[in-house]
Amino acid sequence: MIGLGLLNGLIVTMKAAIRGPVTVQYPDRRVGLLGAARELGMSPFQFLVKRPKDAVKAAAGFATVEDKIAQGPRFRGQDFNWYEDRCTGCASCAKFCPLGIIEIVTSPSDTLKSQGEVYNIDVFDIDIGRCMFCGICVEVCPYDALHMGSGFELGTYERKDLVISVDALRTKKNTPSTWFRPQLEETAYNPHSGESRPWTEVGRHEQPTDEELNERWVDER
Amino acid sequence: MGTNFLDNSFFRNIYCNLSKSDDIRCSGGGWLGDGILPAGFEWLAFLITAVVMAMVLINLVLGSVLIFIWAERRLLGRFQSRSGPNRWGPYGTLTPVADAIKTMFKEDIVPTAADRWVFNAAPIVMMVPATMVLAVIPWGTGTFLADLNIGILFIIAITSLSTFAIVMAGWGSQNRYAMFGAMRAVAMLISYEIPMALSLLGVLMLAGSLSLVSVVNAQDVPFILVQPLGFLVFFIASIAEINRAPFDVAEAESELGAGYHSDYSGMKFGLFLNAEFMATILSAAVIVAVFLSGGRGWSFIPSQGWFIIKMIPVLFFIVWTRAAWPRMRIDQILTFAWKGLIILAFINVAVSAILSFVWPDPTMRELWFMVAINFGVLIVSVMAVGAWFGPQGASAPNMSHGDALPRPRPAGQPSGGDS
Amino acid sequence: MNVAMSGSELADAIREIDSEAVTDQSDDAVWITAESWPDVAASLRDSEALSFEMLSLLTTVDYIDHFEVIYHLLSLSKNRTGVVKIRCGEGRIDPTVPTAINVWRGADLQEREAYDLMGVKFEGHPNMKRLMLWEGFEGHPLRKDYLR
Amino acid sequence: MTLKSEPVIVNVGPQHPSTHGVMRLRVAFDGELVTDAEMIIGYLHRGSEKLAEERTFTQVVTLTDRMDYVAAMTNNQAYILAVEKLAGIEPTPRGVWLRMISAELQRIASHLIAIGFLMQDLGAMGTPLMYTMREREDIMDMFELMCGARITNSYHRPSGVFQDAPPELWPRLEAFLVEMPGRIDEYEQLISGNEIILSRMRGIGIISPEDMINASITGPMLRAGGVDWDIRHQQPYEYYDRVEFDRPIMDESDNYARYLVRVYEMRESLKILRQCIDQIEPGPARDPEVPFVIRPPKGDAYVPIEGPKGELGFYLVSDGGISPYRCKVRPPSLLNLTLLREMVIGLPMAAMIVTFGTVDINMGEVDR
Repeated sequence: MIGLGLLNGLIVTMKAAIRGPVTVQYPDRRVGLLGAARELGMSPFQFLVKRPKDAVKAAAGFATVEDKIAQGPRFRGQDFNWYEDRCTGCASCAKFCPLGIIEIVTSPSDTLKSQGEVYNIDVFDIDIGRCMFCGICVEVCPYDALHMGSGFELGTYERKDLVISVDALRTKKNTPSTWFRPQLEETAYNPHSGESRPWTEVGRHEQPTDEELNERWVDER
Repeated sequence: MGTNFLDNSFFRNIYCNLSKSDDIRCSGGGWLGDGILPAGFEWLAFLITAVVMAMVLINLVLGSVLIFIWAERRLLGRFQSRSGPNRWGPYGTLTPVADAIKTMFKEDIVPTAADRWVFNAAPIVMMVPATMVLAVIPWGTGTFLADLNIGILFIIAITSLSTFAIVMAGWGSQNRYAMFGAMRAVAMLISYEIPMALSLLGVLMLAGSLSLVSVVNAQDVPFILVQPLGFLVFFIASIAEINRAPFDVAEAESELGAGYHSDYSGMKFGLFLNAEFMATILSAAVIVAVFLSGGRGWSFIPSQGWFIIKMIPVLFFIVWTRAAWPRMRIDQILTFAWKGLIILAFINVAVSAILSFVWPDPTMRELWFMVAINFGVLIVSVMAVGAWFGPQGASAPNMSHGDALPRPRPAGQPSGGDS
Repeated sequence: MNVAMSGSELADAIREIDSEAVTDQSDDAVWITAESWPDVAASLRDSEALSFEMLSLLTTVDYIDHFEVIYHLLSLSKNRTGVVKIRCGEGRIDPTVPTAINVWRGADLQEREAYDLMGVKFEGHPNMKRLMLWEGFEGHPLRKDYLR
Repeated sequence: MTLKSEPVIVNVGPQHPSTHGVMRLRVAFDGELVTDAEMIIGYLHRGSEKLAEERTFTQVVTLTDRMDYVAAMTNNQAYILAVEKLAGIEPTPRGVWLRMISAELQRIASHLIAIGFLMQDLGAMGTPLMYTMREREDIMDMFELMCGARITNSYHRPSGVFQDAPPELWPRLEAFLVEMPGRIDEYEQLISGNEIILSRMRGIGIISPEDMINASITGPMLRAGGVDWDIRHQQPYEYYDRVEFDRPIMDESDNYARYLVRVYEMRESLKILRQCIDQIEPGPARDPEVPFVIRPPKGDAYVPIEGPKGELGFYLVSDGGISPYRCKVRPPSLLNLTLLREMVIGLPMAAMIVTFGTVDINMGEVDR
């Protein structure tokens, strides 16, 4: 019968309207009186009596609740995580970056006993503005020193701010993404919990002791 | 004289405060006592009252445009599993205000090739019919600007004016997309005026008058029940007249960008938008007045309140269809008007004529008989017309499971180079 | 299951059409001369035994000293694929191959793209214009000697 | 008496809401009817094939993401299959199953996009688009769990996938498989029986199957024309010979058939996903012996797969080095446009837009 298809369309849209929105309102969600009361775990009446000021605000539609969508722990994000203690300055990441946006300048290190095996990193610039977050730099890092980050809201006002310098990498709190790091996944680590990982716990293998390094050094000679 | 605006206590008070009228409804004057104007100046009192009324009504409608924009966006959001605007003000109610401010401060661009006079005049012309229709709508008991004895004819005549505005916009822009939109709009608006006018004939037969106030007064049973077919045709035709989905071919953003107002920006665009939303509200008002017994209802709510309450479901349905249905194609829209709606309207006219011949002055009981007969006619005629030129039902694809290779087919002949 | 026609099989079939067409063959491909291509293509499509109804992919490769145009043919009714290659432009001079558009309409855009990016001309194509790049672009970017 | 009108030439695109990106159609109109149409493309040309010649085989995976950016996984898959054939790499079974799962999810996502934007072209105010996007979001979240990216996945690697799917994925996928059939029914309820859509899409944009085969048109378009050609079935790659699925075929070859075939293909993809989950075996997701830098022997390889839009394949030539000597894509989107002119001539403007929409192109793939 004619009109049945049109009627079906009306039914589907009405069902969707009753089910309510599925979108996430980043970064916070406006809730009404009922929503705010539910967030606080009170009944709306309790809420009105106990916190009348907030209740009026909520009834006027100004109460907000933080709303964030849960991200996967493997999310390949913007702020790279770098562990200087693991990095040898081999520049594999720079070599294999498809876009060539990583710049590394190293100098031989005097401070470490195994002089010559570990280098000082003088420059480690990652130009986020051209990065496509493929994660190949992380994939090829033989010492698990470079990790993808999990942030995504690092908008800046100038292009030059998009270049991550070695100092920024040194000072930032490391919450590495578990992308291409199964060893992190095994420990059920979630970077979005905000918990940071020290350099000793992110590698596939233990850092060799100085003695071991000495031995290997001699052996390979 | 029947009814006039002096039935409304608010306007009566204004009038009676001003004039020393000997109108019986003014006995005892207004709130402030007797009229302040000397005798012989009743016309001035009348004029001032009319201007006040016009200001009140126009501003109320303009304000309701803002509310309607907000409500439509919220509702569309809900229908689409979104939440809609919710940042500015409580529940996003200030979003249309923010939009209006933004629109006002936008740069007003006139394309170099545009016909400046026509281009600039089009938005103003667009606003004319929307504001003029306002005059004859009985918003409640005594709440109207003019009780024209040709009210319905006036509405049909005045709404055609928007065709001029659309053609002016399309032509003046010197833009092919705009021209496409304008041409489509003209074809559609002209086609849909015929079923729109025809569908009202049944109502006129029942009411015996062209005046909207009389039509409202005649509705002891709302005419949507007595004239369901007429209502259906009028509703569809008025959605088409106001260029809304599924008849929004004049704008057709997926085909024409924005149709006839592609090149407009700033407040000129705002005027177009405003006129469209005003037209939507006013067509809902006309539907309420003609088919939903206007402001009549139980007396615990004032008649103006009833009028607005009855407008809400009409507007809701208009928004709902916009969310649910895609746009029709222009040639199908015209086919639909000429082959479908006009025939339905004629059936309605014929049935109404017969019925009003049988029952020239229907009692309540006879009215309900008419309701039953008309609903039968509605179902039968809609199904017949649908079967005549409506689309066939859907078919499902065949599923192939086996290892059959595609049927060998002869290779096709090349059809020449590209472009 | 797909049967990719081996080079020798396809070469035999082509030799039946035009005895001098085949110049070389490998395990999975056949090289033919450019002159014989229109006739061979029409026969490949129309012959009952082969019936390559679809030109699946047309590629050009720049082998420094010559160009190669590679036709991946597909027969839907026989579920077979075949690869025909044409060497052209020996010494990088004026690579030209007869068009296949009269046999397979699907060659239209692919030949235009090949002309645009690789500079192989397809004789007889009714609309040999650049496809991806704009009119007036100099050079053909996919050539190995193209310098940015 | 006949009225003669002057043809109006209109540029539909490159910045037009319904050109699915930056495509330009120069159309001559006689009133509302299309009398001629010329396709002008290249606004999104990024030279991917040239760029691939300067990158190692694994680095090229990131380029393939950006070709058909609504079906990145299937692009990855097609490319990796060509690399594996070229280099003679044997993939690990779990890796292959994961590739199939991701590819089928991606097929559903791509068809959802196709249907949603088709309805947008029909002027449906974004409602069906929002619904399809809602389901696509589920798939994108699963991709994020699998590979940390939502659109540019770069998930596949020679010999498998780069990392095994996390355990959280499986309940997600299970829930998706349970929920999705109902969602597809909902689309059908909203769209398939709607009289406006039926009258706008049936009998419009018809091409004969002979012409389509001759013009290298593949995928759902060809199946909507009554040709039972699905590479997953006829020339099974990966483990498609171990799963059972039907191919929806329609004989009408019009716009509506193309739409309906896509809807039914989503259901078949769900079937395949269910079988993949049942059959997936534990083990490494990639062969750790396969190095990052591959040096395939001299030669060439072409592996066609059934992408969401049609036959998708990469033709790779190796000269024994670390990067492809030549990398050529068989873009289904581009080749499906071959007959666009023939399809749209004589149609009204609105029908032209819809016909263009049912071809389901992606400008990233057309221009590459």
